[in-house]
Amino acid sequence: MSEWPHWLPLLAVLPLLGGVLTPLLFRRRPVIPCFWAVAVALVTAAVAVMLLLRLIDSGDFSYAVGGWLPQYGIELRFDQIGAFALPASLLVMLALVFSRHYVARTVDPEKISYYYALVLINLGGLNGFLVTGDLFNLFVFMEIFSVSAYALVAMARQPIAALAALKYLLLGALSSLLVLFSVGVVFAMTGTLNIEDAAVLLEGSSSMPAGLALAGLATGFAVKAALFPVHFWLPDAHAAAPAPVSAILSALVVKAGVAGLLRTLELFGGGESLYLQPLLSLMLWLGALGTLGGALMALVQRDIKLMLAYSTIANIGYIFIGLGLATTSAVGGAMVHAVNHAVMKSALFLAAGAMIHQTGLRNIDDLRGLGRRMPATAFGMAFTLVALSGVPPMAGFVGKWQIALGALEAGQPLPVAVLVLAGLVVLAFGVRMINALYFRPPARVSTVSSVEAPVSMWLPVLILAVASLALGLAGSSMLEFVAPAVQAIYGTPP
Amino acid sequence: MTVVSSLASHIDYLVAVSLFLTGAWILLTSGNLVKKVIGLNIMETSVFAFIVTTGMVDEGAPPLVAAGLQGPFASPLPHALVLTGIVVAVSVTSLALVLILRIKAELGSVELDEIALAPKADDSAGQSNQRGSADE
Amino acid sequence: MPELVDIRPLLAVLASLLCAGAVFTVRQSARWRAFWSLAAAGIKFALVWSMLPGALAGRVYVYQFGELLPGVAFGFRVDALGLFFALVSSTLWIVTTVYALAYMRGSHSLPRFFGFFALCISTTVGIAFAENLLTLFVFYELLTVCTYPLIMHNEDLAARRAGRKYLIYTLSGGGLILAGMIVLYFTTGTLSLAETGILEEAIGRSWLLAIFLLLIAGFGVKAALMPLHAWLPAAMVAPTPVSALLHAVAVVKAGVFGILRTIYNVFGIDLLRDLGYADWLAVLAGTVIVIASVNALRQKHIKARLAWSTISQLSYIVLAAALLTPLAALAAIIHIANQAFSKITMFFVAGAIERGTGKKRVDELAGVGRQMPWTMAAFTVASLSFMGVPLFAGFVTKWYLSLGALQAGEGIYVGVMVISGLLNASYWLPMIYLAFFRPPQTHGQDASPKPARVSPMMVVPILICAAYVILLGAGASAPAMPFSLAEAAVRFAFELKVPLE
Amino acid sequence: MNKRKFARVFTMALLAALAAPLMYGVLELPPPGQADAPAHSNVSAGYIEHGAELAGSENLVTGVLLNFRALDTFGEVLVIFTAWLAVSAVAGKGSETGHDSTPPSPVVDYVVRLLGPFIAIFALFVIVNGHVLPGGGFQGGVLLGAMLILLSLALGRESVADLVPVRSWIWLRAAGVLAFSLVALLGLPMTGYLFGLPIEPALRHALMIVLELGIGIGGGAVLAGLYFAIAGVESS
Repeated sequence: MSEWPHWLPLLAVLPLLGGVLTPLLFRRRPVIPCFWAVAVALVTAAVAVMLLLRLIDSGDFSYAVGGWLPQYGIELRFDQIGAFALPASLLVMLALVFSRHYVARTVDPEKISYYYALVLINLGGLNGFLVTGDLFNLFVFMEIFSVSAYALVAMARQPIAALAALKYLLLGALSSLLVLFSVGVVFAMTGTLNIEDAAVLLEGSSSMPAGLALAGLATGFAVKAALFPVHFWLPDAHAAAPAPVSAILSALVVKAGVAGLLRTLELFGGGESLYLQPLLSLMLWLGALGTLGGALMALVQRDIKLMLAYSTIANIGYIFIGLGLATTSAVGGAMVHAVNHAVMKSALFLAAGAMIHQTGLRNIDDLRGLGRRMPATAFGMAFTLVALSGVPPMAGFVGKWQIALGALEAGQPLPVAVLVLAGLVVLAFGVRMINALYFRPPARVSTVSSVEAPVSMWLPVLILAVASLALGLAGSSMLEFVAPAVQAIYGTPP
Repeated sequence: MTVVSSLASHIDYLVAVSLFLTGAWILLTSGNLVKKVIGLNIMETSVFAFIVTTGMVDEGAPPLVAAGLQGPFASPLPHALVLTGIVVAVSVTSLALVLILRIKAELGSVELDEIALAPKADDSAGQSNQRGSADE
Repeated sequence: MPELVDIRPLLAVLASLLCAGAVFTVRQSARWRAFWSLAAAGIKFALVWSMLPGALAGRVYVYQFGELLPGVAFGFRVDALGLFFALVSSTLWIVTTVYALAYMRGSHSLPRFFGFFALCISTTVGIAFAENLLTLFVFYELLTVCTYPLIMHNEDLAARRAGRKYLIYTLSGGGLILAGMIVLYFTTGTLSLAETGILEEAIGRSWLLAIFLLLIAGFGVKAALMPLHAWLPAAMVAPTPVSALLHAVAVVKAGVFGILRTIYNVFGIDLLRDLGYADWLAVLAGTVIVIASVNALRQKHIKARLAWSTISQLSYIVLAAALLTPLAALAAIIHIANQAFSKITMFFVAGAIERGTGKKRVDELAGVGRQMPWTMAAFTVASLSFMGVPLFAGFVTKWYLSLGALQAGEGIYVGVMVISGLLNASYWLPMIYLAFFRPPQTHGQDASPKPARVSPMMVVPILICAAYVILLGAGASAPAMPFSLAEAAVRFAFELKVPLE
Repeated sequence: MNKRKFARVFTMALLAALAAPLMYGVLELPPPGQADAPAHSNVSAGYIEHGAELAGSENLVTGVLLNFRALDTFGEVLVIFTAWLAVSAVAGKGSETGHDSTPPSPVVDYVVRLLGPFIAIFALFVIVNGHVLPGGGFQGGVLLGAMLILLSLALGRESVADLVPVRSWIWLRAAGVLAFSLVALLGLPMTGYLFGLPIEPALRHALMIVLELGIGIGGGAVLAGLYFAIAGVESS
């Protein structure tokens, strides 16, 4: 069954079609769209599992859309980066289960079907982005998940949501234009849009336009991935957006930027071209600054979702340190950390959403004493916070350990210090949260009167918390799974 | 290939790039949100102009391969890309305009510095400063 | 050294997990809570002691599961040193549970207290049985996470501040160990603690120094080495059973145990002798012994004085380990038991005095001896052991440590032993004198001091520990005593085939 | 205030620093217009030689859009629908300024009523002849949208919005996506590949017309929808 070739395009088309059909079929009904969306997400996850099985036993494979030869038509390629579609679909499914009650209260009734449609379209755009092997198709899918992300951020009722969404939109559009401009330059130089062919034609060419295209693509995807200097759109967008949306944004949409960057590195050869070295070291040091800056900012935040948003910036910094080091274990660690962070961060955002939904309070000091009133959600959050800080056998540790190891292999001891320090700071604000939840008497009347969130809210949080432990234990098998992709992108480690 | 002649032959690209930079300048520096969207559109137009010129051929006929027409044809690929790009630009701009409308309705103004000065309209900020300082 | 795959190490660690689970679930009934705590303590005690004969005969129990990271598995390996530490902590856990059940009656949120209390011990045993540095690090961090709620038990401002200080110190210590582990894994490719030294000279002096500094500083935080000790006195605000078990046995011993592992299993004796780092460690430990004892003199509160005495006693172990001679190593390992039993007796006495007479300061001790004769007798036994009086546990350590120092040709440390003995005398004897030979200040009550009512469940553990202190001191060379286990550990560390002398 | 001045100076410096490599990089590109530039010799040459008979349309751009790079266009049509979805999801309580301005003078009213049908026919012509003459689904859709907006300006938004019941407005807007999905799924049995158009010219031609119509009507309806959302109608 997993040999049937047509699963690959369906991985992207299914959620997109499901998303478009949601408002058409269920415009007025508030509940059915949720079940429909969860079903579509489940089917997509099943398709992703089929593709993963085929990838494991027969390696990368590609699919010519419309039957045309790769140069003339669009070629979809499924490799380890594409395998990120499976965790993405599962996370979106859990976020959709979470949003059944959450959205019923925060979004006007007739717009509920639009919400579920936009989430599915976002998932479809993301899956398409991960599997496409064509440069312009990459841009189109990026636009799909970006437009739906801008709209999802703006669906929250508070006025700052509109302003945050507009900032996100302007910066996102700017980065998309940079990507489109670089696609134009690559087309002008090579005449083809297929990534593999373009890579062959561009082989090690250190001409100025190649550098320009590399810089444009890297900057564009860095903005989408909220790397340090261009990250300021992320905190407002994630804090203002509804909780399941900020979970999807932090876990998946930001990682798409990273995946895009990996595609560009694939395009520009295995690290020989003249311009790649400065870019890699730039990514390394910006990542280091992002890690420390993000962790420190998260420590001083009062609003719980702002805290989690800044911790996303810190973890993105981790990933870029790994990519910048360009040694096999560092890049492997970065990729694995991308998945682990997606799981942990979505658990945290959903737990925070459940707390805000039950008590209406966002300030950490107001959420004191919730440990007794909302035991499941509070335990899920506390457990995942410890996992996020990188305490071993849990998910945060695998990526951090591998990246630090890669740093030593690359002869750079400084990132090891940055990683350990950032880990401590992350642990600090984690403990501050746990301290507030469990060891402080309730400070507000609404925390005393609040009751545990409905099952559809705390169950996904617990599932993700358990997953963050399981992923930690499955660390080494994930690293072996990712190794061939690292080899393909970075060629022989420098 | 003296500098001047290479400048002359690449004049189309240079115009596109300078248009891109002016659009970026408007987007980054103007305080009015609508002006920012206009700047964004200028940048989009410049990128589309750049892509179309890559597919241009001197004395080239449009890529209509009807029986009678011949001569060097312009390459059809950039045209298809730009068509798609234009539609993306329309969608992003329309979403931006609606957001601006909502900001105008809810935050009262379209000028960034006026919005920043206006007190945070939503309640969450009001709640945090009315409570005493945490005894941390 | 035949390696036997055996499930018992895993069961020993899990025993108190089931207790913690049970205690968390059975919310209010004190009887069930007592039953579960004691049951788990009994199971763990039995499991650990059942491995003693095997270990004495030289067998090593191994249990491996799951590969956490490429080349680094997650597993247990019960060798002589590990079993010795586990013996001490599991024996003391039973005694402390009995004491805590009496002491904590009527306090708030008891399920949380006893749940985390049990988790702490399972992590301590996990540290003792860890097969490699990663497993040890996992339980090391979990120990911090489990002790945090215990220190914060009173939930008042002082407890919160002490908790935060404790976290800042121990977590940064954990960060240092993590960095050291990464460098170690990078240079040697393994983290195993099974051999006697996985590092060799060829790695390069800079890497070796980095690893040594990172690991020793990381473990040093919990071993309360002088510059990193500030959290220990501050953590005295916790209830007495917590201070007794954790700060006399579990937490600080984990730190010292880490240092022993680093010296004997990560670096190895001969490598450390050529590198010469251990001499600096010995100098540091020596100074810490003296300074901490002087500080203990100045403390007014009983528990503060006990805390500073713990800091100086821990440095005994570090000093003995750093001398790198078989006899000194024996002193180091033995002192884990001696110090544990003596210090826990004193903490129990302090708790009993506080519960019985409400007195917390040293100068209020006048006449307490008459009110609580048995308790103060145990206190005297423990303080004699610290002073190094023969026939008591403390003497054995001082004796072998001095022999070890002479064996290493460092006569000065014998002087340090003498000075610290005198200092100990100068801060324990006045307390005993006040308690026994001075009448209590009778502010308006009747002259004869009425015996303070202290529940037997507190006095019995005190007497058991005091008896053990005497047993360790007098019957050191008895066959089934942990002493012979310590000898086995030293023989393994120094690869000696013949017995020590 | 100096903060704004500093920001302007900083952006000026940033853009100047950006301009140099951009200009220099672009100069290194092969000059536009050269026939042997890689942009023409590689894939485009293949399209020009046998693109017509393979894709079944003389207008190669439509051939590329509907046949060679069908997934791009599917993504494209989806972005339009998402734009409308986003706008209606995000629109606030509808701006109160939705009141109709003064009714247009009778001359404008009469001219618009007269021209309406002709614009519609022209739009239909552009859509249907996409594969022969320059034009196609998108261009026709824009014309259709412009006509709808012109009519709503002249005759008032409600009258145009009520032309079609609200429920079916959505189906119209999704016409593009639905048409493409139909063709994509049909492609499986016929050509063994998703989004593949069949080889038989007649069937392929019919399917291309269906696609063009879908894109045209979908595009027009969405553009009208965007205008209504901005103008504050249809927030019922």
